[in-house]
Amino acid sequence: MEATERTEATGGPEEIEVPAPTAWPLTMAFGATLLGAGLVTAGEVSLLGAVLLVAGAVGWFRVVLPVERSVRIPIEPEGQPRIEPRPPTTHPRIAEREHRARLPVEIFPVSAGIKGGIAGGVVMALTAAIYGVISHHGVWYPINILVAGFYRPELRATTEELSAFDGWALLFGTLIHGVTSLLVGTLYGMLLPMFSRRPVLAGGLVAPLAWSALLYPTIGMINPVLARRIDWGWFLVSQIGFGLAAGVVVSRSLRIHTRQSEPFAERIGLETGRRP
Amino acid sequence: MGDAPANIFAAVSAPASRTSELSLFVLAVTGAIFFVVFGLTIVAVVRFRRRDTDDGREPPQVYGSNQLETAWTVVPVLIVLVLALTTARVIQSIQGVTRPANAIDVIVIGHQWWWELRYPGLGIVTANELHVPVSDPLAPTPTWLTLLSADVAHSFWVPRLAGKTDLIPNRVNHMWIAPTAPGVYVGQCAEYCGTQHAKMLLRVYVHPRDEFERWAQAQRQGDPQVPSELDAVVAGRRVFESNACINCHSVAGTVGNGRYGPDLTHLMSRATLAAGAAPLSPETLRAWIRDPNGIKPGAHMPAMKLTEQQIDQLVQFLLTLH
Amino acid sequence: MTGEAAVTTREVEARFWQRLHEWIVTVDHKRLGVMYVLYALLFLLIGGSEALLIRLQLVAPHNTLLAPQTFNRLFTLHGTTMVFFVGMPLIFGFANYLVPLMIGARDMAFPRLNAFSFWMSAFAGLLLYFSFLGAEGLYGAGSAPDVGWFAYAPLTSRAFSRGHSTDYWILSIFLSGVGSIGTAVNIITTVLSRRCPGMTLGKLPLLCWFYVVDSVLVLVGVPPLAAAQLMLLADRFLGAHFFDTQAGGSAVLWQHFFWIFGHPEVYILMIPGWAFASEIIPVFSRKAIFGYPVLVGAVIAIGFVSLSVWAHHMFAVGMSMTANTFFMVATLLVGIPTGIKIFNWIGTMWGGKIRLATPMLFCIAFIGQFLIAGLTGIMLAAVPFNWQLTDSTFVVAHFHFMLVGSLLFTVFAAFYYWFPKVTGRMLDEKLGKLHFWLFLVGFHLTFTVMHIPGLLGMPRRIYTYEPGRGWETLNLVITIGAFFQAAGVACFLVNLVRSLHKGKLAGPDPWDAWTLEWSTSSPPPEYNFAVVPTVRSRRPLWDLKHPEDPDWVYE
Amino acid sequence: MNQAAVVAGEAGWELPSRNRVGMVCFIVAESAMFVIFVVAYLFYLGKSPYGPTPEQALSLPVANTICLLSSSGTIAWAVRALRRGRLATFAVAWGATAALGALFLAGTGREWARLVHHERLTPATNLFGTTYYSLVGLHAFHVTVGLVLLTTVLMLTLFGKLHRRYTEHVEVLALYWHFVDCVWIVVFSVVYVIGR
Repeated sequence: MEATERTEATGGPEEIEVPAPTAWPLTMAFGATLLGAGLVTAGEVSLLGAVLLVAGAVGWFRVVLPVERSVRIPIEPEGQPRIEPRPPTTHPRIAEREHRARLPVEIFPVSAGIKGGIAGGVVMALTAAIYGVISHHGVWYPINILVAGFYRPELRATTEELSAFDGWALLFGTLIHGVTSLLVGTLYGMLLPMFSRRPVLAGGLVAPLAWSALLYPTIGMINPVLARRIDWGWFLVSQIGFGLAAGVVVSRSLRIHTRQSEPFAERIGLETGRRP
Repeated sequence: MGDAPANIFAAVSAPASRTSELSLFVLAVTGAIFFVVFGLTIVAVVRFRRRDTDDGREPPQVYGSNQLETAWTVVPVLIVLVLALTTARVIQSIQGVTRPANAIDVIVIGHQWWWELRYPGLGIVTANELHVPVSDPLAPTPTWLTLLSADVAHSFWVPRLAGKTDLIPNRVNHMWIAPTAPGVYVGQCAEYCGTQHAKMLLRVYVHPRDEFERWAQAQRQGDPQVPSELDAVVAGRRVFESNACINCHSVAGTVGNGRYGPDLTHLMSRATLAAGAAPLSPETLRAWIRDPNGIKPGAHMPAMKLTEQQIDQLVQFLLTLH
Repeated sequence: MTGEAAVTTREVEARFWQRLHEWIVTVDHKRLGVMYVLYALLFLLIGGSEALLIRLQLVAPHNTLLAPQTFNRLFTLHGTTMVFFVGMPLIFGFANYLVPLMIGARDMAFPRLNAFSFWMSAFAGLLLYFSFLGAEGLYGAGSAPDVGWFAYAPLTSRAFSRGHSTDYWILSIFLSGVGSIGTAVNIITTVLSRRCPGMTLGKLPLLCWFYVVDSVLVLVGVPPLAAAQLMLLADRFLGAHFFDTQAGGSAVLWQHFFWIFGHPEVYILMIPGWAFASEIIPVFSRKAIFGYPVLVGAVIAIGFVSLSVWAHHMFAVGMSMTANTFFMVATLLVGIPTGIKIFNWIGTMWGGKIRLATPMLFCIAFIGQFLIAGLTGIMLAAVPFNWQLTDSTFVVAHFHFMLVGSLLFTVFAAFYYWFPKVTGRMLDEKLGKLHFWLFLVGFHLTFTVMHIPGLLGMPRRIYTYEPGRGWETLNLVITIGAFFQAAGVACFLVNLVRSLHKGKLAGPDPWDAWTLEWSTSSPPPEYNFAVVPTVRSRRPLWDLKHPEDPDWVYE
Repeated sequence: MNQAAVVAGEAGWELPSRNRVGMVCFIVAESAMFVIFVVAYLFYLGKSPYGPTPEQALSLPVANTICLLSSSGTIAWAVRALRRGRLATFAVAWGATAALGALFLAGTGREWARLVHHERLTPATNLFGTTYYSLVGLHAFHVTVGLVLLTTVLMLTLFGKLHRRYTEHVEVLALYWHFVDCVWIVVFSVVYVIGR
């Protein structure tokens, strides 16, 4: 079996030791079952079960100690089957040595996505704040209507209440906004390399338009308060703001070669060019 | 599915309609996921199936992709986030509602295998058929149910009015309904509770406000008029009072005040017998008294071994309990 | 088999008894594995017949084929049998057979404990069915349990369950639990301390990884059930009050204890299904598994999360809003690693050369059905939706998509895939494909359709239903589907028996696969490997087959 | 390719001992079971509709606790002695462990007798009785099993059948005994400290 397998010396060349068959575990299991079955039949059954259980335990003990009982099995004359080489692997076009790749080979660093998410999130928050000011509802209005749908006391809130500062709403809203921005940013960092021809167009325009279109019919269910008060024009502007900011930040980061298809020794710089 | 009287999507009550809106939303989201992922599976199988012209060489071995793995982790996380927020909101809008002052209170007590219904504010005791007023969305008069159990766990489920809530011994549960359209809505026990779990049916009559008042008035009346001039009825009442019937059943104005079985004071105001096991009529009453197990095998009411004449008299008496 | 004519019947008989004795006293992991699987198949037939009877009773409203008590016994036994005496022995049988072979070991770590565990499960199953003979004998169905497979308190108390029917249920499940724990200990120990040289944890075949996670879940999931059974036993025999609502006990506590076991149990049954898929899909797509470390991480994550979602079976018991929200979120989180797994299987197929042999067909159907099961799981996690769906036939359809559509499909795939290794002969492909299509059609007629009556208000576990609720046609279709499935299983059994003697000879490696079990002869000798292998990658046989392009250079 | 192939041979290939891994797994399973009984005890604390209550019935089993906890020390001492091949020391320390375990059981028996006869507390009395006897009883059952095993080993030692090469078996047994001790610490804090 070639070099990847080696002989082991247990049991000599012609015979191999395997554990000896024994009925004691069976006896013990049967005893345990009878012990229980006695509860639904008759006490004597339990008694018999207990006797078998103890007998099984003692018998088992004596099989294992002082030395595990085993039997020697002769090795079958045919031995182990040989494994023949097969036709070689098809190599893809990417590169001769990338046929074991984790794809894609080039990625943006993970930090790019996170930075993009932060940038997008900030731009979006600013756009929303500007909208709040322009619509005369105040800077807190957008974040208040964002979270209003998610907790009950706010469900019937008036415009005045929704324009006032609310610490909990700010905290909760920032959390939702932050988490979502970071997640979408990460997604940008991961997926934009695959649309590498026009990352800013894809991330800045196409993606925000797509998710806005998804949100348009569903927002009434997800967040009825927001749905009632939303200004779709401004909403779109803020989403595209997010997309552009995140897209630009991500695509400005340098792409790094993952080197993951190379042997470990090469990746850590120990050796170069050792190929099978 | 227009002919399905217990369709959860044909909601006519606030909790059920909020639920069905959420359900449709979740269905839409999961449906979209299904088409995308299943579509990908089909594309993979069709596009990458082995052709007859295959050269027998192994395809390129790709180990994975951190980008894809991250992407298909992040997208589900976002979906979960949306679903969680939406669902939490709907949970609040159903479970977080405080009882308005003008709500009707009903205590529902589950028994093997029938429903005891008590209206503490109105002094009404009935069984298996719940009567409630319609609730105008602008001025809601919801019905507040307190759910108890006398024996094992049951579950109160009238799909068009609300989702189910269990009735569990040694525990007090609450739920509410606010039906917006008059009618009869069917449901049944939804938690396995023993032999006759299947025939523990439930009907809810939703009345316009004034009709409900009339019904409540009729149920509230003290003793039923027992027309004593009819010999058969008098005899039937004697059969009722001198047999074990009174150990389990109550009829106001008689010595019967048992609570193990349904209250029979206004028996004839109900449409069904034995928690919906049969329609209520003189014939079914007779058959039921003669052999309850013939109609509902396993029912706890024993056959009282009455003579045919006694059964006739008893039925005559019961028929007067309007 | 020449010269048979000369052998007298007595000699044949003697040889039969000798072989029987060999099998009974064996401690060989392969024989125990086969015994586990045969025993599970026997109970699959029993549990399946029960299901057919249940479906026949529900074929039309007000049907009187079965008495209500009989119906209740049948669904209790169907559930109990399928979970404890089909599901568990099946997954343990495959583990027993495959894990030592895949890690290059000569046996399990504790061969005698292995035998003990098997016999515990076997006797426990017999005890459960012995209940049919108790009390009123066979035709009154004896004192077979009738409390449902999750046996909610206080229906199980002495007051509501007289006689010994519930005791049979308690005892048999407790005993089988002892066996399960023994096997779980054995699997973990085998993987940790019996690996062949070079097989680090990062090179472990995925199946072994999945089984380790599975066994850990058994270790933390099954003992709570055993504890709850002991409590119930104390209630019934010693007059204790654990679940006695009259003495201040809580019926809900039983539900918590049961589902603390019951939910991980779903994953305990399902993880081996994923394990089979993760071994079979790569071989039939001719590609390495996509994202090995991610798959391992996902299954560990599911293991963890599965321990904190039990109360999603209890949304209707009136928990607080906080508890409902917590368990809703925890349950939705399961969807994330589950999605990752499905994507990884698709990723494995993508760019491969997919051979559509029977094992792969079952795996592809599994992906679709598992996806649906997961998505209906999401619906059930949305608490208000759950208030409508729980305890309806929708839930029944949902978990049958998991246990039949996902687990049983992968188990069939595993049968077709590993049968040649176990017997040395291939299963017949034509019959296999017939089996697949019959079963697929039957499965969808039954369980896809079964979602709908649930949406139309049909509760589960009712022995009959009212006409005019819009459930009649649907139930008729569901019952017809059940018989398609039965026909599929019949094909399968015929295939098993026929191929055992007449199947094409398989040779050691009929699928051109990559894990160690294919490096020894079929069936493997008692010692598994004449030479204990040394491995350097996750696909040791790939390395041997492709010396110009081995895996270990890249891993 | 082949000099590269021979890197990791059996020489550097060490795997964890099966006995120890097996025992750890077993202990995990046992813990899961105890957790349920502990949860039941805590859940029903103060929920009995009638007495006797833990405050009325229970007193701190100080002597018992000292016995069991010190037995963990003696068993560790015994294992160390065996590892060094000092069989006589081993026999003494092992015997002491078994004796302490037996003392603990006797103490529990006395307490139960007092509870049954003087406090009229049985598993059927109330929720406290139910949960108390089941939790303490489950632990006592484990002590009993441990004691049987300890006695077996003690007998083997006295008959001269014990050898240094069984150190690992003895160690694994000691692991079980330590586990039983740890469970007692939990049971003690739950039943006698928090519960009173």
